[in-house]
Amino acid sequence: MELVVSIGIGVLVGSGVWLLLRPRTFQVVIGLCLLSYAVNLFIFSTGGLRSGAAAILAPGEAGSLAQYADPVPQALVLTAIVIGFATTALLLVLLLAARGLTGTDHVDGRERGR
Amino acid sequence: MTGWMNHLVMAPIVVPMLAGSLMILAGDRWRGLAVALGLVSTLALVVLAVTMLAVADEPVVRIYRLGDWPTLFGIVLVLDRLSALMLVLAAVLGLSAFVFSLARWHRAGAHFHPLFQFQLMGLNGAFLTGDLFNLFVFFEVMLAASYGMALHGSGTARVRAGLHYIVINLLASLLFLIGVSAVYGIAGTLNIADLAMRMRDIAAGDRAVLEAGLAVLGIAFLVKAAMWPLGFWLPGTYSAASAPAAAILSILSKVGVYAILRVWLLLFGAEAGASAGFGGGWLLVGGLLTIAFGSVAVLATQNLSRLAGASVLVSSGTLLAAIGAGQVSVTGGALFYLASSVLAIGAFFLLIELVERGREVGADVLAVTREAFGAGAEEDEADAHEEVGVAIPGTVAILGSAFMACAVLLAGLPPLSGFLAKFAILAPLLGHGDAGLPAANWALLAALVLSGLATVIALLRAGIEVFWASPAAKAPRVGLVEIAPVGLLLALCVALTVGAGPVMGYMQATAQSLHAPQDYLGAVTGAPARAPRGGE
Amino acid sequence: MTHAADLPLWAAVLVSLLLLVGSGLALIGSIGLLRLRSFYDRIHAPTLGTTLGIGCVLLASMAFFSVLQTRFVLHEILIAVFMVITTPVTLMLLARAALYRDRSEGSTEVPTLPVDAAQNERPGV
Amino acid sequence: MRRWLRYPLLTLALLGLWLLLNESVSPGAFLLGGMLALGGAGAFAALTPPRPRVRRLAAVLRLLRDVLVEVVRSNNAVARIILQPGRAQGRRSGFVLIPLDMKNPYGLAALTCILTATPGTVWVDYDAARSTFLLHVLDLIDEEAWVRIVKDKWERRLMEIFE
Amino acid sequence: MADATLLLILVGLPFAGAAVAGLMPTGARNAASILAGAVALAGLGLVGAAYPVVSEGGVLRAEFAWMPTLGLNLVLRMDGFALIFAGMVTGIGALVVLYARYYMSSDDPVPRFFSFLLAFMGAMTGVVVSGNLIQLVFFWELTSLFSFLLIGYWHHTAAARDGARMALTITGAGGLALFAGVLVLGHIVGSYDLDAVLAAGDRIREHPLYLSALILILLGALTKSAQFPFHFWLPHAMSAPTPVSAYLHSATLVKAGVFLMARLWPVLSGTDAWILIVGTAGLITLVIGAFIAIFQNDLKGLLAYSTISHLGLITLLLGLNSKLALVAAVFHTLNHAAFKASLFMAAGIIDHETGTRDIRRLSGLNRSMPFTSRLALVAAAAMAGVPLLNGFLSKEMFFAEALSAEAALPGVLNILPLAAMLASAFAVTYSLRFIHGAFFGPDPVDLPRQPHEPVAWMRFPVEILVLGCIMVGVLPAATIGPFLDVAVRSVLGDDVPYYSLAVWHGFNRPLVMSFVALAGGVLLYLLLQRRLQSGEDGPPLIRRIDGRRIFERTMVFLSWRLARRVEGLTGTRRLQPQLRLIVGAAILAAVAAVWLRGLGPGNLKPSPVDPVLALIWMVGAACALGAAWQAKFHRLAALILLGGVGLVVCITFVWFSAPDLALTQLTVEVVTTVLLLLGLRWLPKRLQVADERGPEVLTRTRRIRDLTLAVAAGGGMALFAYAVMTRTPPELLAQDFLRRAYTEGGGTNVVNVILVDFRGFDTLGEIFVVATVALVTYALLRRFRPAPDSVELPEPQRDQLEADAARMRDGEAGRLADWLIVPFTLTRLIFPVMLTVAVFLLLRGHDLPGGGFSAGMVVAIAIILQYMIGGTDWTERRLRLLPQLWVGVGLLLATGTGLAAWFFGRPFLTTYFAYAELPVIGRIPTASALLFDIGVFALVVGATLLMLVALAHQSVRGHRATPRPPAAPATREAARAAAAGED
Amino acid sequence: MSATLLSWSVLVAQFFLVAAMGCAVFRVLRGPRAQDRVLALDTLYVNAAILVLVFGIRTGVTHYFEVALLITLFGFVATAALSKFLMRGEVIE
Ligand code: NA
Ligand code: NA
Repeated sequence: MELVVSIGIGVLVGSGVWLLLRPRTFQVVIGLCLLSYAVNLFIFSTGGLRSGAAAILAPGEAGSLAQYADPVPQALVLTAIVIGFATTALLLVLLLAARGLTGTDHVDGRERGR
Repeated sequence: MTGWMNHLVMAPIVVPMLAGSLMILAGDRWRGLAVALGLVSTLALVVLAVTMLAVADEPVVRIYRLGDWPTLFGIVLVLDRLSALMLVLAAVLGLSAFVFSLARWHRAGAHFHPLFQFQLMGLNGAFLTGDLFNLFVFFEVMLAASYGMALHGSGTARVRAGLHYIVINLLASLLFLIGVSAVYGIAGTLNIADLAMRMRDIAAGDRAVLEAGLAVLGIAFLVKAAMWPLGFWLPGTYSAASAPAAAILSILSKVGVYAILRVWLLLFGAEAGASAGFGGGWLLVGGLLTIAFGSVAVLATQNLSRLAGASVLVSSGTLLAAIGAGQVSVTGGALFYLASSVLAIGAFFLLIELVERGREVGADVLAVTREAFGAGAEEDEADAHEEVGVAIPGTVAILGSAFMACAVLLAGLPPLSGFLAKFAILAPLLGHGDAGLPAANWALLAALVLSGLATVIALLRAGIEVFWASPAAKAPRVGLVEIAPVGLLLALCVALTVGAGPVMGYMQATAQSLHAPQDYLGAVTGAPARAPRGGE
Repeated sequence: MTHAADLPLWAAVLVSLLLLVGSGLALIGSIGLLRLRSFYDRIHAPTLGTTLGIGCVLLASMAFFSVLQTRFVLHEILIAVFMVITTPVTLMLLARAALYRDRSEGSTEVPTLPVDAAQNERPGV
Repeated sequence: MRRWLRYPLLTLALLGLWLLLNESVSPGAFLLGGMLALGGAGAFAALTPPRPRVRRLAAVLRLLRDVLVEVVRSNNAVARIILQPGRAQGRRSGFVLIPLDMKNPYGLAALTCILTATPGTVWVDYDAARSTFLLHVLDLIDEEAWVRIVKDKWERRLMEIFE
Repeated sequence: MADATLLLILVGLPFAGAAVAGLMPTGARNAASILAGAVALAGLGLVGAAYPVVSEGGVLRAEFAWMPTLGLNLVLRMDGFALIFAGMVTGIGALVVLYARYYMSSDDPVPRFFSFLLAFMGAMTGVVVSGNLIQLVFFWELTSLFSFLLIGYWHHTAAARDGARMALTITGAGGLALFAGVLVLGHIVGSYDLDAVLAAGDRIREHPLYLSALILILLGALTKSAQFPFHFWLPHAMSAPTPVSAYLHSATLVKAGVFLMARLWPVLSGTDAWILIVGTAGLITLVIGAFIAIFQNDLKGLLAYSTISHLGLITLLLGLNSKLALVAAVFHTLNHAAFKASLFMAAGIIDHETGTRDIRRLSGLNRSMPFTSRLALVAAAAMAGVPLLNGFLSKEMFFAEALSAEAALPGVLNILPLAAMLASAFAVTYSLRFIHGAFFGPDPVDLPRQPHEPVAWMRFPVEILVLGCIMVGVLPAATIGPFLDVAVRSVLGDDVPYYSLAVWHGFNRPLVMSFVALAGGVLLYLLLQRRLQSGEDGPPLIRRIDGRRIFERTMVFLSWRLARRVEGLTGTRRLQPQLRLIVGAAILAAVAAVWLRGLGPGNLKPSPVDPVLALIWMVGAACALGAAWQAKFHRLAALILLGGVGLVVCITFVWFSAPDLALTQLTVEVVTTVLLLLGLRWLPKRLQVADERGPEVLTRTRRIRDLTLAVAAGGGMALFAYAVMTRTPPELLAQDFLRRAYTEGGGTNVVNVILVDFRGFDTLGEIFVVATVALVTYALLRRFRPAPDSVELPEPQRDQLEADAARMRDGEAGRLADWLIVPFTLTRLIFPVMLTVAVFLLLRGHDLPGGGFSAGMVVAIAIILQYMIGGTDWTERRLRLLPQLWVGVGLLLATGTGLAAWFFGRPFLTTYFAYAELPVIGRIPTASALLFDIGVFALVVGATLLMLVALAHQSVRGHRATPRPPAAPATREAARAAAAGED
Repeated sequence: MSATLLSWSVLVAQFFLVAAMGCAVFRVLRGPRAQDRVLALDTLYVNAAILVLVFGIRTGVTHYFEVALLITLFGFVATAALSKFLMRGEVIE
């Protein structure tokens, strides 16, 4: 399973980096979204991949790693997702503002060579 | 440390937190309330920070266990000399920028006040936290607010630069996350001190992965610290920002430096086993290259704001190189330099706006957008153009003196602290000996001297252009609330110069505890466990 | 699937059947998405999945958990209800969007707008 | 309070939703669920919806049964069309413009749900001025037949319930 | 008076005076000059007070801690050498103040002038009494700074600005070199204390870094003293007011370099390097300066080059490696100060009275200003080395040294006596030119002003100085003798060689040389006179070598063109290269780290591949690659594919036991999609244009490079992720979290307990991030201005409006409400359902998947759905949302929950939980964490709405601004009315 | 026996559903028109919801139910927004 998820992360990072390096703002936004998915998965995976072991305890129980998946990376991912969402929103609005003020959707606010 | 004193460590985060939240409720409609709250908060932060500086200047490292959880389990705040120092700098800069903004900038866009408070909160949190992931969170708070600061007032230049700033920082944040989670995956902890304790015992096969993660983390820090070639975003962003925003932003790049100081010295100190000294050479070389590039950038511009931005690069490079040298006393000097350059650059950014106001380039300062919709101006823009301040007598002379002081500070010339700061780095670096000097020391010596020269040349050119060459420039209208913060910051530089001895003593003590962090590690990892509590 | 070991065989057969039918329908629907030639044909295909497809799987889930936990597990009904009230919104908007896009491009495949009689009588418009 | 009680059916449905979500029929769940349902109905009321009137619950149940049957039947039919391309050669799909007598929005909504839930038919457009709606049918044998099916099988019964 | 007090006052008083003068009103000419004069005289008095001790061989010394740990203390130290310099600084300072009082026009802001002058005086005094080399550098740079201000005093003229800038650039740069040199010296000696350094001569000269230190220090000294090749700044500094020239460029500033070389002479001299550098520089400067001086048409220019030459003479003496030469150097320093200051003042008087300084225009002033003429004559004679004047004596010593040094010197310097004689002859020539040109000959014609004698007080300083020249020249041993002795003794210690300050040493070779030089000089003047009177400015042969032009060109090239070029090459302002660098750096950093250690296998066995998940990820990969492929021209497709990726990620979270993540991911997914769609409305339609980009080859290269980077990043990250996943540390923090979650955190959903309790501080920070971003977004959108091509209604809407207009009668109900009836009805029904689900997720979060964040997102989605279907106006007429209130309340609730712990004496965010028994309902958990989570919930609702609604409002603004198609003016309004009228 | 039967049928069902997702993604990639892509995304959402339900049966854990619930209740908002965008050129008017 680790292999599948690693390759998945790799593909997301590759696509994300490719888009990140494109000149159009929208491409960059999509690229950052892909990268942020990849990073979220990566954070998530650092605790190990376990199926059917959601860290939801039976009431009154003191859990242990033998039964449950590592909850820490999950908590970290949640924070990362939220922050990623917020900043994506900001970037989007900013690129709209940039497009409005500069008249172009090039990341540099001017077409190349102009 | 009992009772209310106990919560002192937390206060620099809570105060702006509350103030900012209340300001949101007040909205832009009751701006007077927001101003009052802001004043109370920024003043309180200065008082708190100074108190904490006093408290921190002893071997005891104070920790604050959030949620009353044991230290290695929950998140801890740690107050040591370094964090206290950074708090003071942030608070002073915050107060200055805030007061400055009251003249007119705070009305140049929506929600300036809460954003400003959150900026301070993010900074303070980043300086206090002892947890790597929490550091990420506060970096984000700080960055999110800094986006607002950088974009405050809007306008083409800001938006264009802001876009770069945000994209680059988003990428850097992702790198940060990759690094932090790799640390958790390999070392199983997020507490920096705990991680430092575990560094020695990392299995040989895992060490490569951990170090790779930390290297990626380091890249994230270095992007914020604007090391060459990762910091090209900085001059553009800072120069496009409004004056108070740029002033407060100027400490942001130092947060990257702070993070490196804190994390790098803790994790890769002598205790780190096989990892000791990891990447130090890169810091040194990178720092030198940053100084070189910053100096070139200083020379290559005639725009004062951009020049100031380039000076930030120089100062970042100086700090990185000095830290990379890996000697206790050089680090002490670097800390002195840090304090001096933060104050100086802050003052300079504020000053630039006042200086340029007299030159009629201030016409586009507010960069108010044309209403394309034809729906008429938004209400907060109505008063944006009003003249601020009165032509106080001798304004030009005051501005000129302040400019001179800033120039002297940035170039590292006497008589102000900039000179002492460079000396404080170089003297221990060169040390005393019968043999020659290593090439790296020569390089740093040359870099500091030549960057000073570059700054002299550039500022001379700019200053003469602004103050001497313009035909009978009409005195800019400058409010007292605008010049006073500049004065405050410069006065602190004077204080640094006069009180260099005690200040340097503090810095050396800080450097010593950074390089031999037993107090820190002991306080964090050996703190008393949580008393039983809770329900049933 | 150790947790399913105590399931009575009849339940296992029932659940298996429902699962296969449900997912099979969903698959057929998606295949339809590929095979049908025009958009207006394709728009019908996924409905297999959104109706009986998901319905069967929901039944399977209800049966499975009810038997496994020896209590009535009914909350799957909610999904069915939600599917029924949300799908029309999407499909309507989508179909109408397609219709307008095709119309404005002058496609002959779609009916033109019925023009108001009164409007027609007025000359010069 | 009166505003909240204007939609008793919705309130009940929301209570049911709450109980199903919590999988509990404890008094606590009822109490909290009831309060939430009232609040939900209030929120609904804030959107100023037209007043729904549902009569003849028995008719509703019968209708539901017929819809279920129809769903299964048309699932089968459409699955065949997809899987047997040979048979589809003679198949013709197309639009049917259907005149409606029903005006009640809830009735219309229910009609849409039914038509959407039965594979092979999709509600495309509605013209309030002419009271017609446009239907797309996957297997269009006879336009008139479709008009009749919709009007007799569904519209009439929905009008009984909602108008 | 105690040493410390005396020295502190000596140094501090001028600065204090400067501050006071600086605060005086612009017109306070008298007050300022009285103050300045008083300060200078007081300084002179203090120097005099120190004399008794110093003359006995004593040293006044005071030390104040400054940065003691780094060996930098404020050490004030006055020995004989410092004393005569201090005396010169204050004494000539007092005379200059007096002179300036009458020289400066009342139109100038004179207090500022005196303020700078006093500050300079302080700095100069600081230099000479520094007992610590770093401190010396400190004052040294201050002299550069204040001289800059003084030179640029008349900054309305370009010459003053350029001169000032050049002076500061050169001397400032030299000062920085000196700083470096002193640091290296400190490395060698282990101390910056002057006494320690002076005691470590052998150690210094034998140290491998001696040469480095020497060169750096000499760079400082030679630039300051305007030695070749750094001499060119000095003539341009003549654009300063003449009192400044008299003070800085004869007596003080330029003497600082000489002072430093003499000060460090005992430890630095005596090596070949010293002789070569100092001697050569001095020799060349001596000759060239004198030669150029002859051809200056400006009186001050002539004096400036003469100063350069004399400084060269002194430098040469210092470079001769002989103690007697040092004595001569010190002696000549004093002499030169006296006659040069007086000459400058005389030149100033001429300028002041006639309005010009051009020797060619001046003539016969002897008649109109006889007194000044006599004074200048004497001073010039001293400068030319005429017997019975002070200049003669030191020149005589110089000749003697030149002769005796001859044999011991390296090759270049062997022409020394000849060069000395030549330079002396030149000196005679230019002195003659000065006097003869200005004072003799026919009456002047066409002068700007009618010349007459200046006021007596303006002449008084000149008189004093000239008197000094004569006194020393006639009675050297009685007048200057003791002082010179004290000075020399403090440099050389008890090892002072015998020297005689007699006027007559018999008929010897130096005397012959003097007379030859005098005769030669006169002859040369006679030969050149005609040429000079009409000639153009500047010397023959080397006129083309204009130091200033070279300097300016070099500066422009180095500090501007080259810098810009280098910045362009080593930096970028474009985003893509920056991102490339960051990604590349991250990859390199990680690869380097792994490379150094080597990577072994992990300690976890990878679990077997589940084919279903592998297939799901094939779908996910297809989506990701598709998105990368489509994002340029098919944005909507890319957005949809992004949704596909999100879904696959969500399923992966489900697969690996993270229901909370899946829920959150899903809601975020939806909101992001809506958000991006809202944004797409304002982006231009992007159509494929064939030649949009540059040449095909370039494009392909760029793409291949980016592709390589992308593949490297992807591959690297995959490997890295695999490496981390297959490793687990022996003790994981998680173990504790699982163990305590229920017993101490009071919740069974461990992830949620971590979020709201164990690591609640992260969450608190996170919601502040969200709030901040929402505020920023809002602020940015307040100023939003769409691109012109996006202002009007989107194309589909225009089409539909036209179509509707074409087929409808005017005023008939529009179509918007019609066709939306069904979705309208359904989405309104869904609204309370979604809210209920939100509450459900919120309340159960602590125990089961859910929580404040996903609940908040659900509410936001529910409201956005109403916006989508009902439109902005419709929705906002019905729902009063007040997103900012939600944000504020949310933040306060979360923060307040944290603060509440303070009232129980617990740290911030300490949670409390208990089970409460309630009638009917039974036992329910009450945890403060729930309150915190509600804060999160409120914040998320508010922030999300704030962003989305602010964005949506742009469309409303757009609609208001867009003129409708003329055929259907009322259609949309009617539609809205119809929609609203359904109530 | 029950376990074997169920595990096979769950496996087959999952394969069906992933294949269905594959078909949908193919349609997203292929287009040809935007409406096809949106329709395919809607299908993708539904298939994913079913997959999550089946996964619930596979693991015997009910925690994933809410995920499926949310997909059906909220996934449609995304596709509705996309459709609205197609139709009107803007999502919120
Ligand atoms: Na791991
Ligand atoms: Na249907």
